[in-house]
Amino acid sequence: MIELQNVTQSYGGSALLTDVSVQFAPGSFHFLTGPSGAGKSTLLKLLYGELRPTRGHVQLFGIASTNMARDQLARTRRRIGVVHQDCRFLDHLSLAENIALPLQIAGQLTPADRQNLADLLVWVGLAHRSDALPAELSGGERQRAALARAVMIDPEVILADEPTGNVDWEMAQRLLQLLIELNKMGKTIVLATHDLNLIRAAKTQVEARVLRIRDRQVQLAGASL
Amino acid sequence: MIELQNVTQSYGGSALLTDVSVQFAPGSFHFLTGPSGAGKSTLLKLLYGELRPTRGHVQLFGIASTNMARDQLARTRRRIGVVHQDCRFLDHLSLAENIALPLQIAGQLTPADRQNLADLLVWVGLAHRSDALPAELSGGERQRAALARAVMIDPEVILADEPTGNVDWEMAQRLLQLLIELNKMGKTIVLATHDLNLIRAAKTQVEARVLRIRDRQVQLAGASL
Amino acid sequence: MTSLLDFLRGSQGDGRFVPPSKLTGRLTLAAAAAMSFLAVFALVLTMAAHRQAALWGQTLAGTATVRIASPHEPEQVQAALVILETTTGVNAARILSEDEHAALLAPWLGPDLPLQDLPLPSLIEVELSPDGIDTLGLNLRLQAEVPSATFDDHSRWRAPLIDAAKRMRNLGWAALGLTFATLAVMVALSTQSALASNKQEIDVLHLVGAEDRFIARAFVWRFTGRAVAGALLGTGLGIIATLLLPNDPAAGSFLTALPPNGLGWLVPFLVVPLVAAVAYLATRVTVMRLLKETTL
Amino acid sequence: MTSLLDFLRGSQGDGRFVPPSKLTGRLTLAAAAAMSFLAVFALVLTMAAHRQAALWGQTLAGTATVRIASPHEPEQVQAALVILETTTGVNAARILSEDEHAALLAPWLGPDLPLQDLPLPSLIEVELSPDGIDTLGLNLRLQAEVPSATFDDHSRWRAPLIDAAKRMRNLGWAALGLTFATLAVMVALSTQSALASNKQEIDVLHLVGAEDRFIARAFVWRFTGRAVAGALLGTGLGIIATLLLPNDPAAGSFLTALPPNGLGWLVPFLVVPLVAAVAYLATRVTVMRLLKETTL
Ligand SMILES: Nc1ncnc2c1ncn2[C@@H]1O[C@H](COP(=O)(O)OP(=O)(O)OP(=O)(O)O)[C@@H](O)[C@H]1O
Ligand SMILES: Nc1ncnc2c1ncn2[C@@H]1O[C@H](COP(=O)(O)OP(=O)(O)OP(=O)(O)O)[C@@H](O)[C@H]1O
Ligand SMILES: [Mg+2]
Ligand SMILES: [Mg+2]
Repeated sequence: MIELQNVTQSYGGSALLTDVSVQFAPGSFHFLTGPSGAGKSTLLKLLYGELRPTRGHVQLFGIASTNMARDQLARTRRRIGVVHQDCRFLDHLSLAENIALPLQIAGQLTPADRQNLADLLVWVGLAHRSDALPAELSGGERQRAALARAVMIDPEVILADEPTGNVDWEMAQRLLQLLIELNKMGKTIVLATHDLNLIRAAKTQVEARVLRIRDRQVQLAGASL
Repeated sequence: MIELQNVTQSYGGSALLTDVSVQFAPGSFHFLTGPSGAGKSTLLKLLYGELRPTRGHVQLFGIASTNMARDQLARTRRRIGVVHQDCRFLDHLSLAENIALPLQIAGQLTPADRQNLADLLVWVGLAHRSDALPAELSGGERQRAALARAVMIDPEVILADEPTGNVDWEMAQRLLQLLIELNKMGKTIVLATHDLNLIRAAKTQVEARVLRIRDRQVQLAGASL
Repeated sequence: MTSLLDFLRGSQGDGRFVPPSKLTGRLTLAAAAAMSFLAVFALVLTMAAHRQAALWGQTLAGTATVRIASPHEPEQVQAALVILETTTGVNAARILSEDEHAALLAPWLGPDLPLQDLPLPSLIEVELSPDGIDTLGLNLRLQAEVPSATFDDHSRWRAPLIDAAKRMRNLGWAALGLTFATLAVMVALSTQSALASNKQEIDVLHLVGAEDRFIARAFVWRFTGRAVAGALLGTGLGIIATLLLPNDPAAGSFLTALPPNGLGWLVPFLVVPLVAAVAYLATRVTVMRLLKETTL
Repeated sequence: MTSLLDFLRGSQGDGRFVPPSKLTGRLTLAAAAAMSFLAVFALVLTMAAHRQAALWGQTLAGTATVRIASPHEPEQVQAALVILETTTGVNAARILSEDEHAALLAPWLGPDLPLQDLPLPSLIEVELSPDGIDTLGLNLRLQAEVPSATFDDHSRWRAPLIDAAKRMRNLGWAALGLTFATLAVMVALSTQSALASNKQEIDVLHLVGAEDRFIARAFVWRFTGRAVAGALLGTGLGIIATLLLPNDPAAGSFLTALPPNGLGWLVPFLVVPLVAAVAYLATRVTVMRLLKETTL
């Protein structure tokens, strides 16, 4: 589905990741962890094509991102839901409109979509804020909105960068529950997080693999968690 | 030092906080917790005057924020170090310049300040990134930079809004250590967080009070933590 | 009407993904309006200069005089008339009556001079066609058949005014060219800069899967709409200003009315499509450049 | 020189807290340049129109004619001369020689007419002072002492050109006024919009304890500097364009040179302080408004 092949990534200076190969199989659930600044966000950006690898290849649904034209990349993004670490929205549209935005761009909103949107807002606890502008949301509310937007387009892959950093433990578990349900429906999930409790909680319910970035390599964390 | 007197705060709709009175004594260490969207950031904004209370008074060093002129407020801010939940920087200045910014605005940088800056950068693990632009930092690096900027002006009060949401547990403890040291030097600390482990870790080292926002009130959390 | 308003607001197509006018957005409208206003004004003045030049050219170039020095020889005058009538470029030729002759000379001779007693030359007033006349050929023919006749096309008097008219016209064109160039630059720049302040929105749209075409269309319509609204506003104001200009030169004076006449009123409206085209191109180029800049 | 460059870059004072020119920032410079260019051009043209009007007025208003209808009465001519010489507003009076007389009449009478045989009136050419003359009083005195004399100030010929000159001058002022108004609007708007795109920076500065004065100073210097740089550029280009204008009207023609002369060259540079003042005010007002908008 998505695959890194001998990827080296650097921002001008020394490399952040060297010769990394990882496969994200359909229906798998991956956690991505590692100290702050290790390159978790960088890895996720490679997975949805915001970055192109300095060396090596990133295969997105069988095509190398380096070979994709911009518009092809844009269309590929409709199959990948992304929660960015800094949640960016269109500041002049309401929360509900922002969450529906990817669908609107891809085509028309069906009544079923509207129902999904309403349900989703209830699940992430934002039903009462659906008319608020992004600037009027709290930090945690923005993160939940970003997750809702990523899920809304019914993507095959969901990449979430620290989606629970600003929410309380109860809400974090609720969001995790949502992702686990989606994974059970066959979606591939990659979740970057610092919260080891969250990873432990997930492991009781789903077969999740934990990837740790260390020494510019992506390692599979063993039973230590 | 800073005191809320019968403060009611609402954003147009229903009130977020009703008739809240809290005192933050000099040298105290407070945690602020509560579910996402409860009003933690709102309360902190009241404490440094970004918001003025809908009703009631917020006393900043003995003067009600409602009675302060803008410039007086600006000068008062030099006595309060703030870590915003969304860390905002001047995007065209380097990390080091951004951290030194409050000092530069208040006057000149002394050689001692430069030494402090270097030490601080080492402590928060950003020494190797000191020439980077804010846009080139990872999420956790931005948070650490924001904390460094807040600490840099040697303020009497430090207000930190979720300063560890995007950093790993080790780094979170390191940052907490910094705040505890500052508290021991007599500074007042108010720290909004969801991370109960962080609160527990602090309680072993310092006499911290935990305030919880619930039902539009600020309550003192008991031994439950 | 609603659809025009929609178009101007940019809500047609994908305009709702574009943030409504911020301070920087209003700039496009204002720049288009201000520059259209100036352009209309320059255009009206240039048109007036053209008509003025034509009027001066006509009034002065349209007539000439043939003077037959030997008085009291009507057959010579008739011979000259025949020659003139068969010359291409001559619309009409007419012997000046004695009264007209007297009126011409009055300033220098006084009104009371007994002209009939004088050995005055006969004068033929020649009306020339605007295509001009072969002065050399005519002179040669006159010299051959009516040696006492002299053709005078008034060029000595005409030259300075023709010069002035020509220069006025040229300056009009220069000013017009400069105004339109500035118009294009300002509209393009303000559109670019307004657009640049929407970089974040462009990024977000791209990140959630919008293709370049989609984004470009959304912004192009919105900004072209704003520029067109500004151009309409500016053109309207310019036309109002034109109407306030002095309209009635004293009858028979050398001056034309300043505002255009008849279909000439349509010309200033050409500013609107011009502004639209400039805004369209500037937006397209800038959006595409901003899109290319984002690696995302 | 370095400090001037510093000033233009805005690095003086607290300019380093202002982000360097983004796309929107360059707009201020470009708008100031483009509008200064147009303003210089309009200014030069208006100055030329003024000189042109003065020239036409002088040439035509400076002379008049007194015609004494009774020929061959030198004492009447002398009497008229005496009256003229004692009239305020008359600089000089001179009897036209026969040759000059002949030259005047040549177009209508031909060069070969024996003028001495004609009962022609005598002509006195009068040179008027620019202060004007009491035509009515002069006519009354002439009528009393030299009944056959007529004073003719050529107003019939002068009127249309005086009209044209006056209108040219008025239009020049109108165009100049409009250009300067647009200049002010565009510079103010572009400054505002560039500034608006720095809202985030203003907020950050305020949040870390900068007073309003400090923030305003930083931005005002930077933006005024940019506008001044633009104005200098535009003025320079405008002056180069002026130098390319036709400079040498045919000697003795009715036209003045277009570029200003002598100290007139300094006038276009007035555009620079004007732009600086507009940019300064616009920046100050906008920064203050943006600051007031933030509750923070
Ligand atoms: N400017 C605003 N206008 C309207 N509502 C607002 C505004 N700012 C915040 N709110 C609302 O007020 C509530 C409290 O916001 P606040 O940011 O204080 O929450 P918080 O406790 O900090 O939450 P989090 O843990 O998610 O950061 C939220 O529901 C938020 O949507
Ligand atoms: N555009 C950039 N230019 C240069 N360096 C960058 C850029 N983006 C990120 N970096 C650097 O690369 C390193 C990894 O960044 P990344 O955002 O991937 O970290 P992360 O693992 O997501 O950290 P966090 O947990 O703090 O979000 C950091 O040191 C960061 O400063
Ligand atoms: Mg990250
Ligand atoms: Mg908050």
